[in-house]
Amino acid sequence: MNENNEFEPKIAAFLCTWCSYAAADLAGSSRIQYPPNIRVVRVPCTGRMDPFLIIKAFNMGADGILVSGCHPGDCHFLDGNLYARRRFVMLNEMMQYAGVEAERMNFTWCSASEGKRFAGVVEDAVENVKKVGPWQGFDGQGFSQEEGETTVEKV
Amino acid sequence: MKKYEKITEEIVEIAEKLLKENTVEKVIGFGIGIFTEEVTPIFISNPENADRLVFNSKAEMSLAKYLLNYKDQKVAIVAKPCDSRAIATYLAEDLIKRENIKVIGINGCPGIENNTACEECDIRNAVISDYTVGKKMTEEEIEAKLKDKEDKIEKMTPAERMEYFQKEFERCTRCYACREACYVCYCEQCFTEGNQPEWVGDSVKLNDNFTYHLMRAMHMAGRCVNCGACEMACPEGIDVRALAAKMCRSAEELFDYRAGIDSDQKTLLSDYDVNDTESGFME
Amino acid sequence: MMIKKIDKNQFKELFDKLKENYNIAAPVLIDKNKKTLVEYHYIDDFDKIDWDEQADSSPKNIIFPQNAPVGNDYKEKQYYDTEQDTLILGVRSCDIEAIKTLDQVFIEDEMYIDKNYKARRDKITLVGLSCPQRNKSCFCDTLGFNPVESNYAPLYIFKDGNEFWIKVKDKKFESVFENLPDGNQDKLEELIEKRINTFTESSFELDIPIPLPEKEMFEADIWEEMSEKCLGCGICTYYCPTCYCFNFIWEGKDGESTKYKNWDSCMFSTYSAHASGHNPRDSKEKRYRNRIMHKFSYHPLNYEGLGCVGCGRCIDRCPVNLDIREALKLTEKYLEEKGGAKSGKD
Amino acid sequence: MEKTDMLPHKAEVLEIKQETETNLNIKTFKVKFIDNDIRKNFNFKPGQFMMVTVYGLGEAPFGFSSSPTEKDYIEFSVKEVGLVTEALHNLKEGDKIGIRGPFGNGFPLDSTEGKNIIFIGGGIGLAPLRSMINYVLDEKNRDKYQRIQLLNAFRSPEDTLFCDDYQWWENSKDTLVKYTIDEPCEGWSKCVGYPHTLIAEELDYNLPDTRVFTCGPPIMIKFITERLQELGIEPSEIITTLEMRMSCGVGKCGRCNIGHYYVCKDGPVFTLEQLREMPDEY
Repeated sequence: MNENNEFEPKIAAFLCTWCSYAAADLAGSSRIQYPPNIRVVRVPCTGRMDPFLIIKAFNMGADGILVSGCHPGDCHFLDGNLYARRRFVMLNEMMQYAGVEAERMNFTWCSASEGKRFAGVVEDAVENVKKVGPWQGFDGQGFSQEEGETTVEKV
Repeated sequence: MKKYEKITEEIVEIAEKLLKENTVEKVIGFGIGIFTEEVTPIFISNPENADRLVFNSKAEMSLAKYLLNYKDQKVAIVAKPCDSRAIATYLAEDLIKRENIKVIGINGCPGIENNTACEECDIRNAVISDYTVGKKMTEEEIEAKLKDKEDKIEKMTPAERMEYFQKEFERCTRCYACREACYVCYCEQCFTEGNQPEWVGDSVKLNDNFTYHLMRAMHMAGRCVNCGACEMACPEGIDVRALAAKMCRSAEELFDYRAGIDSDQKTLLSDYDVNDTESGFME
Repeated sequence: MMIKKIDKNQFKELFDKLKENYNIAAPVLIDKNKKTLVEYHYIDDFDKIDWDEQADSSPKNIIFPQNAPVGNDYKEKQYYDTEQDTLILGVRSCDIEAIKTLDQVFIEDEMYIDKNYKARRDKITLVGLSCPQRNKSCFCDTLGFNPVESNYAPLYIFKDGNEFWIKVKDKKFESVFENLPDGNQDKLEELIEKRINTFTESSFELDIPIPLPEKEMFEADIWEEMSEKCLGCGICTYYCPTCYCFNFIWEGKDGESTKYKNWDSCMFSTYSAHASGHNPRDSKEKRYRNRIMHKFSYHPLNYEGLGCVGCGRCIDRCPVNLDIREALKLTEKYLEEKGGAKSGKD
Repeated sequence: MEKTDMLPHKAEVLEIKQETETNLNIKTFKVKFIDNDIRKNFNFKPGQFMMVTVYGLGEAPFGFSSSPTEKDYIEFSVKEVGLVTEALHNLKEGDKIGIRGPFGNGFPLDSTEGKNIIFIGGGIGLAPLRSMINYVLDEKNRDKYQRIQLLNAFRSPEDTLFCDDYQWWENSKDTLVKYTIDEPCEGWSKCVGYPHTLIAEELDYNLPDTRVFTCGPPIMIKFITERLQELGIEPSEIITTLEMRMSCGVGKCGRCNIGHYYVCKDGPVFTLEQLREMPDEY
């Protein structure tokens, strides 16, 4: 929650180190502003990303996720992102079927030169997640919003 | 029902022959327990015992998984059409040797009692077999058997779906029967077993139960043949199959892919096409 | 001892009276989407009780829950249940014997008393229920237990149609039942006699020494055959009323973590795996052997009595219908062929 | 300390010593209970073990490697293998851990009195023996025992443990200390070879009334026990310790059983005679 009591989502952003991570860097060094809601996890390639990481992010209380890799055809490892694409499509299908709103899962491509686009992507992702509100966890019990806040087990 | 008896007779005949001729050391099939009338997997190595083999509407287990215990032995296996698809996947994933197994494939599978997967099943003939029993079902016959049941979960709103699955997975005791009964789950170390990283917590809590089922379903993407063994095994009557079945439907709709159709195919996620769909991606 | 005989309506009144002072758990039929199962649950309504079916899961779930907090590191205090007194209604002989086994392990051992278990157990009163006939696959009579009556429960019910006989064995409860009509002891004996006969007719013969000879059976070559079809899931242990193996785990961040006592299953490969990767029980036949031997050899050697009560749940619930009776028969045959079975105590 | 207490008592890490690093990562932790009463009342025997808790992560059993004669602190040595050990290795001095125990039977101190003792330790297996060695070599106890001989085996010179103790061990009265490594190595002037090959030539094994304590990797124990029997030492005089996965420490949780014995309760110290009676599952 921000000062105006509006919901500020926490988004786990998995960025490919060869493109989107560099794009985030570029956005920063070009002083393009974008929302501070993402928590970046740098991955060597989206193809390396175990879909479990996304499920685990929700398990641990991320309000949404953003995965961004190289554009198809531009992968540093030739075809890592093409494998990843299928995986994310399937994961997305399953998560939506299980009742996780589509807006929480954001997959996209973003090259190293697209600093501006990256900022736009983050804005869109934050917008999307804001639409569906805070993530209540798979158990519907919610997570404490403040980082570091303690949750003491009720017994 | 006559169909089952006919199949049983044929299975016994083939098994006896295989064992007598020493073509195989062991026949993996269905039998009846000593104390109960329940169907149970049996392993026959003496041709005299071949008549213990049966096939009836309660033969719900997926026998394919036992093949992994006999990787270097010559064995024959009684395979329902769904099991034969499982065997095809094993062959595709290079887990077993084709020359070591003899598949007694059941054609025109009449289905298993209480198994809802059978109502959705449209592959009722063995896809891979050395010997066949039963009568091949034609397209029309299969069509007629299919129950045109719409998936009730698909029609729900996300919130309702979430609630549905929460209600299901809340009962999960994490006995892992679904995992062990499933032919896909042959990993030497399951992701639930390691603690570095710890994907799911040890305690049985809804959040972790849900995570476990999602992760398992993700592992099944493009490999599940929708046989329903997980659902039959679940002691708590959880709709375990729903997620995996959805993956099967999605794979077919989006990638025109079906698992276990032939033994040379690449699995869904170990392959790609440059023109693959980007359904669900951001603009 | 007091014997009372009441009809259904009187029992219902009694139930409502008891409800004021006790939480009451009883077997009830529950719709579980793909299955309908009888389970022990806390109830308010007498009519919900399922008297006729053996519960599909054991009352262990109430006394020894799957996840129980033991304590935490921020208060350094142990948890004790401070719940109201609880009655568990309709516990059959096998489950009573099983709870006796759990009591042996967790309370009656001077070396270690599980305080959390004890606190919970002290609040619980078992109300037994006599089995009118054999359930699907149970065999408690073969193991020497009495399906019709058990002395370990302070209260015991014999249900005959719509009539209920109640045996009050503990003086503590006599005041509750005082005003109810007395039952005729001879008539009750008759009923018990009749029921025992129905069991004797359908029992299966088993002649194995208890405890099983430890070393001899450990080295027997029958385990692979027995466990060939075992999948390695934890159903048999989770639904077993006596299986008590557990695991301590810590959850939560440092400074606010809680210690849990969770069920564990000897059928899982992680159960005995060392951190180094070495696993003394690395195959399913070794794990299955350990389970059977624990019940019929190790437990009897360490405590009095058996580790198996013959409730048959592991047979009914097993996804591949692995039958513990077949394992016992095979053991009997093996020992016979070896020439005369000796008990592990000799 | 109450035995039935399943919650650990908090202890502070006083000192962490990096024993070896190159091949195996082994650290020795010196800890003390925060609560004074507990510290005073905590008595253990060499060979017993404790459950060490890293809060929020888990518990694991470790043998004591300090002698009970040291009242102010407890030491234990940890090889980095899994989740808990890794977390322990990441601790810093001043951090808090939880300890409950002691559990197990411990080495037979009383019945060993008046005997000649041989200790054969392999690698981290020296840790529980060190507790006993320090105990018997302690001035108060030294006269109760006859000649004491040590054979410490390590993989290589980099893997030697407890180097600070060597001098006072060697200087103790009527004590023989030998060291060996698996392969010859430059700059190593002591014995070379597996310990079981050295017993006959390096140690006075044939003194009357000798008791052997050995601890190390299972394969080493196997060869040593075989060799000792060849040399005519009675199985009841060969004493070793077993390790198992454990969770409760009091013989309830089930995972450490060998037959009907529970390693945590009936062990971890067994004589070879006892081991032979037990099913072969460790």
